[in-house]
Amino acid sequence: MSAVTQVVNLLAAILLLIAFAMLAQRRLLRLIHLFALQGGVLSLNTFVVAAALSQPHLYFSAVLTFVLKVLVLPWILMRLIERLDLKRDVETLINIPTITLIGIVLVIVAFNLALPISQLAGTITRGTLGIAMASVLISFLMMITRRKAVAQVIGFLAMENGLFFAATSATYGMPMVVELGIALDVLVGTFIFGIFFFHIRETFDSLDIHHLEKLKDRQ
Amino acid sequence: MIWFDLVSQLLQSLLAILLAPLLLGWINQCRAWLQNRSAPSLLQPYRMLRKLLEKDAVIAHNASWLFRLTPYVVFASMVLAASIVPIVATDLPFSPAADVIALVGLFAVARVFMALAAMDIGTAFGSLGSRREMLIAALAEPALLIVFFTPALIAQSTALTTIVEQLAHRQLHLYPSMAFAAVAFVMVLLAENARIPVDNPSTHLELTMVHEALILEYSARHLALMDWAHALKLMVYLTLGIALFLPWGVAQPGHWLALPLAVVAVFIKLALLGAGLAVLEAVSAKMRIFRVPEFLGIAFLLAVLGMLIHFLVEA
Amino acid sequence: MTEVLLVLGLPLIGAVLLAASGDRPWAAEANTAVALSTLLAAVALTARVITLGPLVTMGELFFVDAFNVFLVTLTAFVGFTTAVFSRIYMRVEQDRGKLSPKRLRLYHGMYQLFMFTMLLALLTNNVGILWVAMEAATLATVLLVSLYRTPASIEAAWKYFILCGVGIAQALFGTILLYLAAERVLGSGGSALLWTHLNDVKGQLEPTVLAIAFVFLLVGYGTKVGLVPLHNWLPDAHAEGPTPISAVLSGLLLNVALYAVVRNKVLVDAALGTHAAGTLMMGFGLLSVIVAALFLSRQKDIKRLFAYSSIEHMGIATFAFGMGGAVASFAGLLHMTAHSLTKSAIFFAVGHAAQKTGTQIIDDIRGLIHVSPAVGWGLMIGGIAILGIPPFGVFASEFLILTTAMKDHPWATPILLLGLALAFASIFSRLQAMVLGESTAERLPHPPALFPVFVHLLIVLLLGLWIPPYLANWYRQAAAMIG
Amino acid sequence: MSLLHPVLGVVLYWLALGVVGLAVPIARGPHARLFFGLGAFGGFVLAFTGLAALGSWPLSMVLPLGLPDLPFHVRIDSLSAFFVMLLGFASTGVSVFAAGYFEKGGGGDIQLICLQYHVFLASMVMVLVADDAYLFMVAWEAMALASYFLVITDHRIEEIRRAGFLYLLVAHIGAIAILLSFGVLQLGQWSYNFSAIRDNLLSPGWAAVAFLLALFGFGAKAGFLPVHIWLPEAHPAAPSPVSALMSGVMLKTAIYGLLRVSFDLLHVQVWWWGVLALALGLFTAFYGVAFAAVQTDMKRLLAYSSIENMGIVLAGFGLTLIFHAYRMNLLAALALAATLYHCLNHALFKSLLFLATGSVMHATSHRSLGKLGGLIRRMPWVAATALVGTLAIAGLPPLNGFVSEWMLFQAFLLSTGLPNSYLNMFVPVGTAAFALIVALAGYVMVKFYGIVFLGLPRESSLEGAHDAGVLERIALVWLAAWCVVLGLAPVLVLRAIDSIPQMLIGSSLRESLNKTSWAFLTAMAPEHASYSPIVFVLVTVAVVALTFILVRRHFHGRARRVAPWDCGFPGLNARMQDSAEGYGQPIKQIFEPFFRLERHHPSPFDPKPHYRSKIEDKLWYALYLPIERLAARLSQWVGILQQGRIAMYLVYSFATLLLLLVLIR
Repeated sequence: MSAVTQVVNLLAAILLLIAFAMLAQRRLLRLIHLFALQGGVLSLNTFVVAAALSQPHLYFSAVLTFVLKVLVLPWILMRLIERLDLKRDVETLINIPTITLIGIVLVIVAFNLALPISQLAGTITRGTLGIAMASVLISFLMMITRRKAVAQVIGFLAMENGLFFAATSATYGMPMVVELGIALDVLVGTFIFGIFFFHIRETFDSLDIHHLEKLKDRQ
Repeated sequence: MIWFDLVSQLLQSLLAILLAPLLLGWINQCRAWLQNRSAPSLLQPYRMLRKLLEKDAVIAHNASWLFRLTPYVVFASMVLAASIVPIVATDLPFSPAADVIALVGLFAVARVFMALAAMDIGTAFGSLGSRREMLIAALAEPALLIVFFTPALIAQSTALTTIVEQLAHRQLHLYPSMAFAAVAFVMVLLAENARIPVDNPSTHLELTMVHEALILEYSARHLALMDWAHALKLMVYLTLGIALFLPWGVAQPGHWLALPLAVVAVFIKLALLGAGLAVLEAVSAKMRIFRVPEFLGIAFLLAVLGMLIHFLVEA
Repeated sequence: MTEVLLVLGLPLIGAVLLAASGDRPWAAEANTAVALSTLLAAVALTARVITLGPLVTMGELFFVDAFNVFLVTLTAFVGFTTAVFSRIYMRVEQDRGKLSPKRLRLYHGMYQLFMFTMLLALLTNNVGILWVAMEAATLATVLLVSLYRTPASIEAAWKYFILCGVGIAQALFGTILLYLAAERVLGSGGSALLWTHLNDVKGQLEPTVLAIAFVFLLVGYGTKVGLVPLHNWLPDAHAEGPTPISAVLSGLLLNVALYAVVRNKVLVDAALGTHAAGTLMMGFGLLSVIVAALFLSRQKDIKRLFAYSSIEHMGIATFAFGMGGAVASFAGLLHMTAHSLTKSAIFFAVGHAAQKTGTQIIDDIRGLIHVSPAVGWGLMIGGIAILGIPPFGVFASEFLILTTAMKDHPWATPILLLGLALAFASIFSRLQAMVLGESTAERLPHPPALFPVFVHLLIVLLLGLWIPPYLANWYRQAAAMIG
Repeated sequence: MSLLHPVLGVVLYWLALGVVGLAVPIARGPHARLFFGLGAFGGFVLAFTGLAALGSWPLSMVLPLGLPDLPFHVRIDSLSAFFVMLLGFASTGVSVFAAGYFEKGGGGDIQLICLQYHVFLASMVMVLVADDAYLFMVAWEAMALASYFLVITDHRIEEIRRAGFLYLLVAHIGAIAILLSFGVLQLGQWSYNFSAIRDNLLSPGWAAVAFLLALFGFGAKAGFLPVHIWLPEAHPAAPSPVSALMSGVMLKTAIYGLLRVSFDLLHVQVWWWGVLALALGLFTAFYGVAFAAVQTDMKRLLAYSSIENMGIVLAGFGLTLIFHAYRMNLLAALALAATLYHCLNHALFKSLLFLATGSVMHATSHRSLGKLGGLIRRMPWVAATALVGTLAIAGLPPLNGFVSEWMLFQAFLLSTGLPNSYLNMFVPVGTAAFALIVALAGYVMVKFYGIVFLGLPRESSLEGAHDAGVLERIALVWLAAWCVVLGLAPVLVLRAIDSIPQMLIGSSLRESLNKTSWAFLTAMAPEHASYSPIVFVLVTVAVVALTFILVRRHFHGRARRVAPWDCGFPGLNARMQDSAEGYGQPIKQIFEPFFRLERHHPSPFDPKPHYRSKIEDKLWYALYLPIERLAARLSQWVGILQQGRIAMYLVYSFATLLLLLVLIR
């Protein structure tokens, strides 16, 4: 197994770890830090792959990732929680051990699902596809368990990261135009989320989404 | 040949029309004897008719044309019925005009007109009578039809003449189904002709009367026609019974000499049946109107049983 | 080429323009004008396709084939009529002080942007761009759903955003897997995501990958189609957004999402060589029909009612595509067309009705036919059409679908029968109560803009009685392609 | 220029008439007279076109409309022709009547009614001539829709809206069933035109499915049990001409469809289908007549009587099936002829009676039997024509109702040769039931006529009642006249429709019809049974005349008008006569198990004693409410899906994703 592969696998393992950390993290501020860290690892990973295979467009996407997911998005999020002064904890719906347990189950499922695919993938990074899928599912789980809007959004963005990781690990990244489109969407999406925080805030003067459970089928 | 037919047809019809009151008189006489009263004369019904026909008609203010038309219709349909049933001869020109089903329909026509006419004036008794009459009829009619169907099935025909010929002119053969049918027929006959136990022909006791309530508002010639038709109806029913259940002696097609014999036979049979009817009425008591459905239900049941028995043992 | 550019460019320019000055008094007219010009461009494109046949342009970036050409025209058309409708509608809302000029600007800008994303999603040849466009469509509409800034509308928009965002993320994963599979056949680089190429090699794609990819794609785009149990955003978003948006959501977005699903199904079917994808879609379809029908019977809000009806009809269409075969797919396409026209017409009428009575609560809307016969009859006829009563187009498609199902999948027909009967009972009882009887509402200063309603219904009626030959040909070709 | 052209021409003519009528805003009176009067011509043309097309070779056309690969096919053969003729005769009368009726108001906007009315007529014709499943369904549902809008003409009344909804719901469910039946019939060939369907040879199992679906679907329109509930609600709700069309003609289209599917499109006929139809028919008929007997609203009474008559028709249809399944084709032909004859009769006399109720309502503005009476003196024309209708529907000779019943009885009686001992036992019992039904029908009609037209007026307002206008009279006389003609010349009619058994069953009554003269109707053979209405009438009239003359000659014709005698009771007034409840009371008592009764007896100390009794359909409580409750409970359960919690929604999609991932592996 080549050195690059080992590095990539290491980084992948770190990503998975971060995903779990985010799943278990109570504090919003830390959550954002972890998100930024995830982005960093991601871009590093992309960079390594690019270097190993000298794929020009991978360099570009590495840079893109770094700018977007390490600098811009975290910065926006920080600004937001400052403006909304949300330095408080985020509490989870059910207790953390259970959640992490479920997370582990998901990892197993993801690995098993990814096994046949990764055998097909011709990339040096194929081993990490399972991890990518796992981190997607874990972020999904995180979105389910969080009850603060911001945390949910961070989960959403983490899922985006997982997808991006999957893209790089399975196929050395999507075509450029698509990557640009995705990046744009994510950026705009985050802005809109930001706008929403303020709407929600000024309407319910809290970002707790249990305020957002009024709409149902009244009988 | 056709002349002979027409003659026998007219003869039979006239015979029926003219003798119907006599039959009524005979039955009343028998009843009087059985109740050991002194009987009115045999000709009493004729006197009644004549008296009524001579009187001035008295009609309610609000009587409509339907009211005045009804007696004629009722009388006419009874005459028609009487000329369809083979009483003395089986080859009647009119008889192809109606089979047993049509005959039942004919009775229904008369009944419906009577019921409507009774409601025309708008008296309490009129509508009461018509309701009861229609109820009894609604239950009696199916029974009657089924009664007819048993011989119809035996003869594979619903044409009266065919039935009678089949039954009369083939070698004697006992049909248990016919026994059931006969009993049912008698019960229907009692109900349809307003006899005890279903109705009491000789009462004006308001709450129990059925037939009398129907003709309550009629007088004079209209009443006469109604009564005559009523007598005729009884006559037709009895002759029907004869034709279906004891048809022996009816004149074969084209037998001149058989005719007088047939007439005599019919006379005897009618006399016997009338007497029997009187006995029946004498021994039974009138029942409540809501017992009547049960009574007719039994008749219906017997008729159906007869039919089924026909399928079981005779078909 | 030029037509494609026009079709895509006009709404984009319009979006920029109106985002800058959408609060001017002439903004609504401008909006209508842009929509109209887009429609004209689309018609030109259609005409070109009719004459020259399918085309692939701009370095294979865009393509038009039998499947998307009529959807493009339909989208442009409904976009135009909705703009006409919203001109009056939004003015009333403004007069009632429900909208500030700023929000009106947002509305107009986003409206055009939404049109752009829809058309892009339809025209692009690149499955990745298709995904981008779908996501962009969500982003464009989410702020429109919360346009009124009421708590309810914000909640609805949030749910819409989160659920569709998550769903679309699954779709992205599916797309990646698709790319992974395609790459091994077509080599890496842009061409591996071009649908035309994928379509050529669909037989050689790796089945296991595509199977999993299809699951993600189905769950992802299916969320936007509103398939049960992924549908929960749909009624809220329809009920709380402004009515024109409800109209385009039901009329266009669901269609395009289903379009995306079907495009991918084509590849998966060929790759797997089994009927697995079809079976999944049939299952989702039936589930959606029956569940939506049951929901229908408990609705109190008129817009929610018709939102659930949209779920039901999308279910029917999905079921049809799931069954596959020339007739069923034909019927599915016809159903998409008829449903989007009818449902948008209904929402127009509903919008006017709600404005006249000042409420969306069904029990408070009575006797519309006396207040405004046009609105009343529009709603009545629209409802009759959507309930699948001939001679409207919806019936034509349901006729084909039901008869096909009766022969190929008899076990499914009782469910469909039950669903349709329930839906009929639930919708029609409410419809009758709202349209007929004694009236409660007062007249409005503005005359309702009902020309769109009746134009739509007229076309739907036509579809039931006579389908233009070239349209029929497209349906046939597309059906043949879908298989 | 085939016979199809006039038919389609009339369809177009009616549609155009409707559209123009909608567009032309002139005063009510002229509008009604003009457009409905014009509409009547269409019916007239159809009547005789249908008559001409009877027995002629089938003609078909393809219209430039419809789905791709599935253009509209139209075709007219003897079966279609018969029903077209039926529609023509009935609708001519009804349209003429409507021209006078709507003139005087009668709810709703006349222009709208004009459109709906003519669309209704046109769609019925299209149903009859449709030759492919798609066109059939389109016309079928258009018919239901148009009639629905006509039913809810007075939609401000809550009950009427409810009735309309119930009607359309049942109609739609029935339509879906028919659709599925076609789905079975077309056997996956994607060729929906009937000519292709005829060539499909279905396996008995699928054939049975198709038949049962068709029976249910068409039964929902014809008002067979248990899907009859809409009928007594919807027919009274509509304006009288519409009720007449619905009862008289629309119900027949269901019979047409049933015959078309089971004898023309299906190849096999299995005996138990017939038994099912026969039993269902008799039960329906009995149910209908029993409920008719206890009604207190004259239009509801007639509606229930329609259920009864459709039941009789279904019984006849069942007999036909049984005979045909056992290849006793001559008897099958007899039964079929009787069935068709009864359809025709019912179309005529039921329209007649509904129109009569329309006149009565206009004259008195009352529908409840409890408020009518004595109208024979105020409205002689209506009363006279209604009497004809009443006697006809009561099945009395020599009118038309009796003919079809007579033939049905013959069919019943001849069924003894069936090679199935169970049926041999069963059919006679059926005969008995049929006899009971017929007799009860007489009871019902006497009640109807007696309470509406005879006796003392139960309301003082009735004194001012006026007779129907000229147009109405013409219409009533037209229908009554045909009742008489059909009663007097059955042989001619049967010869005309003889081609239908020939076509559907491959056997006809020709020889038995030609054995005797036209005056004598025979079943199979003269010696078996014969009936001559002509002789009936001649003899009766002769005797009446003779008696009259003799009485006058030998005695006198003097008459005095006095107050009613009434057994000498003084102070006779209208409240002493039987009310509608009173007249129906014996039936209520005898057949109590069939009804759901609610009685309110007054207490003996009540100063103003008041007796109320409500009679409802048991099936409504036994069948429909449970279904409704079940649906409600299901939707309750489903409601759990929509709890408003976004986390739950995410869980749903998460679970779905995982589930599918596991499934797809």
